[in-house]
Amino acid sequence: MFDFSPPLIDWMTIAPLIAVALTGLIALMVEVMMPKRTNGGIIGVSLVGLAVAGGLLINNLSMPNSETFSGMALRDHFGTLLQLLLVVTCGLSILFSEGYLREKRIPFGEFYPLLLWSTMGAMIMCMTRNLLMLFLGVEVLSISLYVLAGMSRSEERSEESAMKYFLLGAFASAFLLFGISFVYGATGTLQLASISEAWTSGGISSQALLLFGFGLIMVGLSFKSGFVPFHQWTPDVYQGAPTNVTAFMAVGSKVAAIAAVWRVFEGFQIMSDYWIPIMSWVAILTMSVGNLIALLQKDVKRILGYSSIAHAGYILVAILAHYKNPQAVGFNTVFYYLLSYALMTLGSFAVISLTAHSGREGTMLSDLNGMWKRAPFAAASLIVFMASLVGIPPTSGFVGKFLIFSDALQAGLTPLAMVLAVNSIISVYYYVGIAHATVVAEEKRPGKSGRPTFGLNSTCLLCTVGVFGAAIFYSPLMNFLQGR
Amino acid sequence: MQGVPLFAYIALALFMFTVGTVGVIIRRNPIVIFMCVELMLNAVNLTFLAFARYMPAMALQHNAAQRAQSQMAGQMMVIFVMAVAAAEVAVGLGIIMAIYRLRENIDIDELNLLKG
Amino acid sequence: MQGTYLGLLFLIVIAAIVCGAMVTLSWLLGPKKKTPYKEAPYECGVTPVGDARERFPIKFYLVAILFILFDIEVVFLWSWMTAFKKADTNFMVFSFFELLGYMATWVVGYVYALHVGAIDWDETTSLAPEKLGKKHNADEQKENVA
Amino acid sequence: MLPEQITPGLLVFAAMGGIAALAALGVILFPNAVRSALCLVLNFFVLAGLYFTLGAELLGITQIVVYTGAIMVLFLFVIMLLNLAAPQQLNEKGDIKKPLGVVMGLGMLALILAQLQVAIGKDFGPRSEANFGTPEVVGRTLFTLYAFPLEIVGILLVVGIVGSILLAKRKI
Repeated sequence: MFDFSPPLIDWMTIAPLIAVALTGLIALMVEVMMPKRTNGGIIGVSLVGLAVAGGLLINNLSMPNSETFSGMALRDHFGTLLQLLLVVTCGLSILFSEGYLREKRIPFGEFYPLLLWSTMGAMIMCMTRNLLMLFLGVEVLSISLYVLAGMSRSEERSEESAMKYFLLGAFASAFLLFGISFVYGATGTLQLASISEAWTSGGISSQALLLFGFGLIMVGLSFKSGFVPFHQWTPDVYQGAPTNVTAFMAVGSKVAAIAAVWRVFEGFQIMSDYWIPIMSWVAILTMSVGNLIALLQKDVKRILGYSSIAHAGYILVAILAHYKNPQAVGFNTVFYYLLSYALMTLGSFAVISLTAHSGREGTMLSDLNGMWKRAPFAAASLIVFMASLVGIPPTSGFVGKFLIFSDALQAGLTPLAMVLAVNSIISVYYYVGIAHATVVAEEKRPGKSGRPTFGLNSTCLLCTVGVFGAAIFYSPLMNFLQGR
Repeated sequence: MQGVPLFAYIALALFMFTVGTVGVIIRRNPIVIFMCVELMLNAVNLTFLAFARYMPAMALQHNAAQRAQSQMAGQMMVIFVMAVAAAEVAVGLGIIMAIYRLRENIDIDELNLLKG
Repeated sequence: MQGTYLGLLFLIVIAAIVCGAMVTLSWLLGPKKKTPYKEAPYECGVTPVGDARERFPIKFYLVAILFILFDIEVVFLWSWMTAFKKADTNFMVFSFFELLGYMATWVVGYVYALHVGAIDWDETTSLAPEKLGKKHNADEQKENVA
Repeated sequence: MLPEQITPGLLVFAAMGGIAALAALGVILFPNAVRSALCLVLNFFVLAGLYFTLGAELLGITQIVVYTGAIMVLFLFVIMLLNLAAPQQLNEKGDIKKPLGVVMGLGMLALILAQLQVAIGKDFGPRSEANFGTPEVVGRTLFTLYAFPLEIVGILLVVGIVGSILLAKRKI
């Protein structure tokens, strides 16, 4: 009965994933084999590997949908695009990391393989409808990030954030798993696709199990994506972790968690009457709480932490709009917003990483003072990112918010659209505060700030170009997203 | 086992999971909190195995191959959860060691550097 | 199936009974004369110094952490070998290459652990000496020896 | 919900389940970390027995080898190393979190149990094959259908190795 035969493998589907994982292994071997004064070799290997993975993904975009490993890995437009976004995110984080790590006095070569592997975990979350793979993806992503958050060993803040992230992350994983176990009990499989059959033909017992399963899975995923009321860890961890790790955490893990939420909603679509009202309230709370608490903060990384909570709320509105009215609203808005969120958040953290100098780092608003003089290009791009986070045209942040707003109206989620608009206005205050801090002339500690490296400048340049480009070339981008 | 209802296993697992959750909320020592999380993971494993053994959704598996896969899926999940738990323990205790090296006290309420 | 483990169960039960009996009986039957001198912990006949609850360095805890990770790898290998014995060729070929891929990953991890000296008794080596501007590992070790 | 007759199997389950539940309570009620850890060891050991009663042999053995034999030993190591057993570390104050946590937990337990009792309360018959948990079958499945997750776990363990060295190495 149990003589299963080996599965058929479609190598192209998992080739990008293999490329990223192998790059990590090779980078670790480079660290072992060639002890050099710099991490140049490792960075080179990592960027080449990511470029290969990106090329494979672009190649995959034009190929038909497929499933391999008995449905554990799948190739579709949504997953491939998000994987591409993750690969780009990882590359951009690597670009500006080296200068920062050297200023922080933590130039460990192990950073790069761990970052690559956590990207791999995030990519797995985007490319699967299997709950086992979803769990493994979450864990590969999170365990790497726990380590990276605590990488600055001599700094208490870093260790404390690693501990908080770890304990809450493990707690959330347990909830996720418990939910998966109920879904398994109801359907007998780990495939999200089998839920609708179990809901319709499984009777009362399956329905009860599925409801609890969905609730527990959403508790777990809400922790990972930072939805209220499971958001408290976000600002703490963002503040304490090394800034380049925070940058990746804010973008990579959020993109992956949103992808997972999307897939889980897709699986549970048949019960959407139950969860759309609840998740709408979650979205309202997430947007409002994130923005309101951000007003009180004085630390830039905390402000951006709360801002990322608010943005998760905006994206949740876009997702709900799709599932409320799947015919009228597609996934383009979600992808577009994630793209613009990734560029502006990553860029902002890259600029903030400039406050590190010879082992110290201050991330209060006043530590940004004088940046206009020391690093004019970085400061200018930070102002662009802030404008985009507020949603001022002609940046991609504006287009993204507008898309979400119109989607929400189209799907009949008017209250959510209103809350979104109000929150956008509230958020102006603290984003302007950050932008203002960079142009204040007098410095708190003159000369105690790092110089922008070439890598950091290129990260800023690429993000700025992306933020404007995504807005200006909106219609070609949309055509590309729709696969035309 | 013969004569034991599925509900008994699930109830035990649920009890352990709840105890673990309560423990995470009320205890302050990070190591004990971590042990409570391990307790929760084991409750999950028990649930998976009970469902794999009793297969309450047998009616949804339409042929022998599906039934075979369905029985194994729960066990596979458990074995992967164990592997992941091992990696998590390695990293988690590493973090606890690292933080203890910096300060003598690791009371969770004393972790208060990160504030707004 | 469960019958095959009956012997194991009996073994556990008998071991528990024997251990329990030894402890309980000696506690019940033995003479009990309490003197302060007898109550004191035994430390090679010398008066004990300090508290028993003292922090003590465990040099090999990193070894213990790594042990867990390699332990779980072995669980996978064990199940593979039992399945491999009676399998068809198709499965043998597939799982062999799969296993090679799997082993390759943890060999990389093992080489790394060896390289940074994580399982040395005395962790004298540093993770990134060159990048921190320190001397090379080997030089440092020589200094420590000298 | 209640079975018609008391079978030997039910008695064995009741004994094991009772021990497991008490040990679980012990984990959170003992103020001393070492005692909590020992309770957890007992719990894991009994769980291994329960896995055997469910027919999952390989997992029962793995539970003992990995959890009881390795993970809990490491926990005890760390507790000893950090000297958390010392009484001055354990001034657990009573605060709002405690009653709140207990009430929340009991509420969750009661809610889900009541629902599940309706849902699966009448399920008595194990339906899976008798040999579904033998090492042979598990190995066969693991290396065919679950080949992809297996490779990912390989990477995850490397992450664990690199990460624990990066975090726990005494000298950096």
